[in-house]
Amino acid sequence: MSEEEPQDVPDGVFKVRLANFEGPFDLLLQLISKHKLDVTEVALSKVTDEFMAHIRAMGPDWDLDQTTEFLVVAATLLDLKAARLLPAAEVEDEADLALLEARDLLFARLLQYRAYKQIADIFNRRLDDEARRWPRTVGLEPHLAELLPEVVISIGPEGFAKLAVKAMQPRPKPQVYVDHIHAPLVSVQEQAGIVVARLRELGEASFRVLVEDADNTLTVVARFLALLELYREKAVALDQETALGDLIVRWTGGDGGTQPAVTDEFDRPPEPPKPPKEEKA
Amino acid sequence: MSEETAELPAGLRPVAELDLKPALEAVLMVVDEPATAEHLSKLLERPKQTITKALRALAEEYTAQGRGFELRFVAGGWRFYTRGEYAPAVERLVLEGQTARLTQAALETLAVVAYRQPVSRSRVSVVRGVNCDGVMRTLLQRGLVEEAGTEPETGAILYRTTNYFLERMGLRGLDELPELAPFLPEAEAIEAETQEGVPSFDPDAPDAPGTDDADD
Amino acid sequence: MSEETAELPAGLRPVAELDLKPALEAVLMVVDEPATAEHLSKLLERPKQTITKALRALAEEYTAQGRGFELRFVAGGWRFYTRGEYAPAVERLVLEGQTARLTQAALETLAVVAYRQPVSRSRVSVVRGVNCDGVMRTLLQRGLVEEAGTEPETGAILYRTTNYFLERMGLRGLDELPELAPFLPEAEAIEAETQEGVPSFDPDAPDAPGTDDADD
Repeated sequence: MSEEEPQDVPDGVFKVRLANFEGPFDLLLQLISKHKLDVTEVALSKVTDEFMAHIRAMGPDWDLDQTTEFLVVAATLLDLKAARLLPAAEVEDEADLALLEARDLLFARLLQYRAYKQIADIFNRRLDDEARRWPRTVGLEPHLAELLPEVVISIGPEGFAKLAVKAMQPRPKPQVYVDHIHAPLVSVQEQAGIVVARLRELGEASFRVLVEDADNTLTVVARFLALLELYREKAVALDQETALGDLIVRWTGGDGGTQPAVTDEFDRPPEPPKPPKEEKA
Repeated sequence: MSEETAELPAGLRPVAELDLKPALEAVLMVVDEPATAEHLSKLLERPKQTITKALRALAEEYTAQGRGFELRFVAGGWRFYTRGEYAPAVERLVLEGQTARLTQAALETLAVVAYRQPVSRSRVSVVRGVNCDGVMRTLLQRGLVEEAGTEPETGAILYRTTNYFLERMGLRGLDELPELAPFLPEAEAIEAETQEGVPSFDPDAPDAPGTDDADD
Repeated sequence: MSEETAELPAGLRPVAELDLKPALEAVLMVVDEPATAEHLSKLLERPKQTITKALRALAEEYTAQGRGFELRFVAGGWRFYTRGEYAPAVERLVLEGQTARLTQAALETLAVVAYRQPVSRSRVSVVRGVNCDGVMRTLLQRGLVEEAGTEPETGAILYRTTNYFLERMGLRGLDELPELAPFLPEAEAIEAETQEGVPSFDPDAPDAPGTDDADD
């Protein structure tokens, strides 16, 4: 994809049209990576809409590779933008520092991906080039073949049949081992119970208070996820006055004995990493 | 990644425009059987006389330059041979590491060919889960398998076992090969049936769903 | 009817006395995998440097003479190949044995493995941003990558490229891979950080939170 490709030639390459940028998606990425365009000024939703339109326009011919690539890049841009948009408070504690590093790493990830993509192109050319050469692999000249000793097959017909069975047995495909990934040790449903009980008692509490007794990060995460579920069920109201400030949780679920529904969405064992992410090999 | 010869990648000339002598050399580098002048004439799109003349010229060049190989006209066709003078080195190479016994990989491949014949190399590779090109070459060289035409859909060369194989196994015919069924674990009995019949279990079938090896 | 190389028929010289270059040519006509200089050195009873020098001289001769074949040092060994220019002719002959193209996904995964080896699947996934299990399976099946033990901390299986990969790429060794740096501005900084540095973004790190993509 050339950098200066102004018009929208129908070559199947996705181009972006924004208020402050117009051109191939790859170019957009390059500009961002060279700090010539601020990612916070790129309307990602617009980019996504355009891509969807592009895919639709291609009809049944849409390209899986291009779509995958778009997803990767768009997801990273989104991450990047999120990181950029977070308030740049004074770098006081380690969390802020990590955030700043995160931005740079997201950049790094993007650039790295691009680098490997370019290398992949080189590989492809090399493989193509190499495919035009054939090594000499011809059989022995008859007089040389005659030098070979007579073959001895000593396993007998039955042994041979057993060997055939063994050889033809479906081999375990190279495996994706997920055994070591265990089901979450902390149940969101359980933690929701604790949160609900505490809020019914207190009426209102900051998130900090709600997780005071949590003895590990997973429990904190589980309680936060529980809050999201409760919010969806309109059992709590959330309030945060300043960015990164205290999150105030207010119980709005009434006094009734009915427990708000908290799904097991987060408690199910991880699904095998198959559809939508896995690529066609 | 074979390309249609019709649409050549940049920089490649069509066959008819290739320099004749090196084109002959390239082709002869990969042929197993002596190639006839007729065949080469069609292949390279030149008159037969032109081909023959070029082949003779090449053969003379190799001799004049004292190359370790020669181009000989044998059994109606042309083929590269090692030059007789260097037989001591070549024979040493051929004989080193050669035994009467086959390796486990060779035996297994032979077993697959015996029970699935005629079968293509790629299918044997799929069944065995590893590339079997080298092993198949050994089996060919040892005279245990031979070519048996091509698969109509793919053009892939098919292989079958030879009479020499039967002889070495002490069998009178292929029908004397023991049946596989008694050796199959129960669960696999179903597999055995599907092996031949149902296309959805045939990884070579062009339209088979979910074949991870069909990566294009 | 095998002959002892010791008792040579009249007129044949012992291996050590054969002219080196044609002896190499004869031997290389017969090998069916790349021959290392060590192997040839033992076979022909000459020092390795002498062998390597002669092989280089031969390769240059073939190129200077515009032969249709070339002698190449690939994946650690020497072997005759047809010259790329004459592919249009050779292609007509060898339909088989050419493997299907790799998808973009497979190429990218292969690239990451090549530069990061030995590397786990989850790490490759991080670089590429998508799960690479299916693609890795294809690469394994194609013999382009292989397992290379496990990562001590996580038990994740590591992968590396194979010799066959080098052969298919026509590379002498991994050190011939193009440098990554020019494609990666501030490459070193980034590489260093993402490889070793900040654990919160390294899903391979044993104590990283949210390692749900650490699939091995």
